[in-house]
Amino acid sequence: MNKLSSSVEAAVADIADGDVVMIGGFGGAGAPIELIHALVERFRKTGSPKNLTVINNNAGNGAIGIAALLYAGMVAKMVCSFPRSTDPKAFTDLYLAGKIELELVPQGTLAERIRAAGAGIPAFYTPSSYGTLVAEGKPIAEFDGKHYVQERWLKADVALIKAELADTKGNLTYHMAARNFSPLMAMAAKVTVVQASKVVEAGEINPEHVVTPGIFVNRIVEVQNPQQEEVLLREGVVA
Amino acid sequence: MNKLSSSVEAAVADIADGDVVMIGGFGGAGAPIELIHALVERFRKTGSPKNLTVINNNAGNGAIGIAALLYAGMVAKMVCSFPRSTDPKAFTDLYLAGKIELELVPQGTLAERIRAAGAGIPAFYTPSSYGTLVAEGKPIAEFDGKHYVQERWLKADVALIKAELADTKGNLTYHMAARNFSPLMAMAAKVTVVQASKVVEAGEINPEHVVTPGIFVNRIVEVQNPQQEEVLLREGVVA
Amino acid sequence: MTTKLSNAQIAWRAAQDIQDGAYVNLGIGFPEMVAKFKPDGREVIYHTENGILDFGEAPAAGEEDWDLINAGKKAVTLNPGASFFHHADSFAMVRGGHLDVAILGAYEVAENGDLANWSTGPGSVPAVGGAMDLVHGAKRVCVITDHVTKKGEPKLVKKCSLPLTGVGCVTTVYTSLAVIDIVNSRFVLREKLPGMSVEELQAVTGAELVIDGPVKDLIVPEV
Amino acid sequence: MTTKLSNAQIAWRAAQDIQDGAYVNLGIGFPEMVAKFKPDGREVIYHTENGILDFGEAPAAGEEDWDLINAGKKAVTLNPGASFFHHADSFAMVRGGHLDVAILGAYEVAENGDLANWSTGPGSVPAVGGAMDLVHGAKRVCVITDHVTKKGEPKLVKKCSLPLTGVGCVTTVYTSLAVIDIVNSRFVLREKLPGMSVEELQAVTGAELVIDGPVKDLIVPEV
Repeated sequence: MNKLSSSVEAAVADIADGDVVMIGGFGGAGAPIELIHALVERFRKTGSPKNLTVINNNAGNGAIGIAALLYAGMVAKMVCSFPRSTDPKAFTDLYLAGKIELELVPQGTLAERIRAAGAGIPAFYTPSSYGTLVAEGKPIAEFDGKHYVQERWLKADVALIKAELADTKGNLTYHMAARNFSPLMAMAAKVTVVQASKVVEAGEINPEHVVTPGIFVNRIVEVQNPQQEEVLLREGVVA
Repeated sequence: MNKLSSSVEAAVADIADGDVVMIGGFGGAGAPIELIHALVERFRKTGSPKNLTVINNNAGNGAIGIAALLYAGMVAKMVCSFPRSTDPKAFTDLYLAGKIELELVPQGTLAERIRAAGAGIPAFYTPSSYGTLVAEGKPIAEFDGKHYVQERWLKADVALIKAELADTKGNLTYHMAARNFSPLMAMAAKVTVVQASKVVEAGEINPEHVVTPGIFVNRIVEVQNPQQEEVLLREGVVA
Repeated sequence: MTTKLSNAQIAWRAAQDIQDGAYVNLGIGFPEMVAKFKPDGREVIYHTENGILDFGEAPAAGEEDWDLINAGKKAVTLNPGASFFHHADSFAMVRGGHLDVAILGAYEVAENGDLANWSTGPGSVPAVGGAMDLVHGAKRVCVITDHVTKKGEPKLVKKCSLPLTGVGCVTTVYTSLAVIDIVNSRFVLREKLPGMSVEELQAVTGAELVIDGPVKDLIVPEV
Repeated sequence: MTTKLSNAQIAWRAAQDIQDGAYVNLGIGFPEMVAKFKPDGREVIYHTENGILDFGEAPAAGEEDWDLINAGKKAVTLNPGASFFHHADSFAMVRGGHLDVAILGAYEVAENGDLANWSTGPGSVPAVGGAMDLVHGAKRVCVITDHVTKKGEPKLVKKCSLPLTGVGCVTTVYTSLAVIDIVNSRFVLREKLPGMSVEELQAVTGAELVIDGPVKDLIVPEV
């Protein structure tokens, strides 16, 4: 068993046109910038992958990370809860021009749909969005006198996530609140690709402290001192 | 905010007749023996609480812990996946005599129903038990060409669980595989009562290592060097 | 004589009703201001959707860790006893009824508790975030808002005209003029500015104000 | 000439098909024996329902930590790279299709893949544990079993007579006489004991054995 990739380029080399790609992070916290930029570089060199569906809480900020994917024209559809940011131009322009599809999902429903996919739960009921535009067309059911909306699992071909530590078997920890959606996305994708700030030997992470067990991780690449989206933004970096 | 109880007796003093009680643990791992035995002692002195519904993976072993509740005659119904053990006499005799009700739930469905209660999900679909006796009478639905059983959340009035560390705000860690159902039960009960091997000040548990956040914990009592069900069983102890 | 409360004063008033030991989520923007006015001696534990319980104030400039942010993507610090968790657990706390109070802004609140606070209608990029979850589950769902729009139109209405965030979900509204509970699909007036009559308040409110019990003076210090 | 495989030999045979790097759940009892026969050089990661990945062998007597047990409540040890998780995450691994192989015992297996392995019918205390979850989700759901009951009746049947554990869930059956895949609701014979004819095997099998491709000799060392 060897889950280690030699480079970020190798780690994202088989993502295909039309793939559904989950990308960890909430704003800049936990955003796997190096993996995303490797994907953008690949597209610039080869024209692929394109027509991606990208799942993230947000829809990019500035001109880096997910915004760079958008500016490159690689994304056909965004699934997110909050396509706004301090500089949302990349998404806004595409959206208002009708050049990108948006599936707007309430944040808690987004998290739960991703978890459901990872947990083999094809559908569940939530009170969230009942009676709103977001629930239009979805089945409604009543339990104990209250109305709920049926929501479906949300799966992906690939998840790109950022961890603090990874051991060689794929066990992960996260820094502070950088975990957010990543442990869920790792469960919900066919292939989970992780950039870790440090790769350690199996056994070096306390089994009680593992947040994402290795069974959910397929590929690991070490990216020491990773870039932080918020810092890049403040520096005005363009990918 | 003060979540500390002065004793195990005080911690379980308000559990009432007819309450639904979740009890953490899988076999002996994580079984909150001192809390359970405090409940048995209270019943012996006062005749209450009785007619309890107890939710646990198992249905007691030997004459201690949940088996002691059963022998004392405090339990009207068990909800569990596996009412067998090395010495299941307490439950078996009651069951075969028709003196206790059993709701048999597949283990994964039991865990998910408890989590659903904690997460505000009134119902979900699982492939587990489709086409079996266990699914009889439950709604069936088809998703993507496969059949699933609709299961409902499972709530409780009280959860009794065992932790390794608790801080004064109720954040918990667990020893080894003792966590099993406990983090879920803590979410699903109106009142969660914790016996912790050690109570520490808030801030002494690394926020990245917290397994159960304090929001899910109402009452904490320190029980140093807690008894271990499996050891008591091997010593033939009767509660 | 105060003619209306400032935003800070509305936030102050809402903060007084948050009990010791409460778990609270403050929406992005204006509601964040409520934290400033926590009464001394009370311990309040703040939840943020992106997976932190018990975060504290903003760090000094230059001290930010951008993996330690709140739902508004602002840098925060941790209080002793903080914890991290993933998004599904975070919204389990929300949807599962574990929060004591959620405080949100509003475009409109209807007398039956309907809330509109996420969309001003077509033409812009829609964005909902965690609002549709937050309105379900918290034991008290409070709105803080000016009593009327900038144009002077009522924000408390019989029926919302904008897209809903949630149905029948608001329990209390703290406005620039009054404190109003929603009980059995009616606006029940609890407090009003002392210089204002019920009739004057009714005139800027889009649905009937019910009097059920004493109406106290809404008295807020300069803050 | 071997007339039937011992349980250890059946377990040995099943172990040969577990690939390097596989995540595997072994049912309580007989299936646990499969771990003993892992081929050298392969790394197999064992999952147990109660919340451990990558546990190892039993500890020495007296060295047990009774918070470190498997689903059969037996004390285990940890391999480097082990992890703990709660029961909902554990069954997310199961139901979510993350396990490569689950190996279970059986009372009966039907040609369409139905499995009966949890109840011998009324009169006893019913107990299902994790079996109804394990039969869903693992990429390969394998049964290891004697080919016939103690009375000599077929355990591989057209239709199960006992209460089902799961519908159409079994992918491969390793018996004391043969290795059989279930493909399109038929028993497809892959291997049989070399001393036995297909006709002899058919005579102790309760549903048709389909020949589709080569039938290899089932050759297992003394173990």
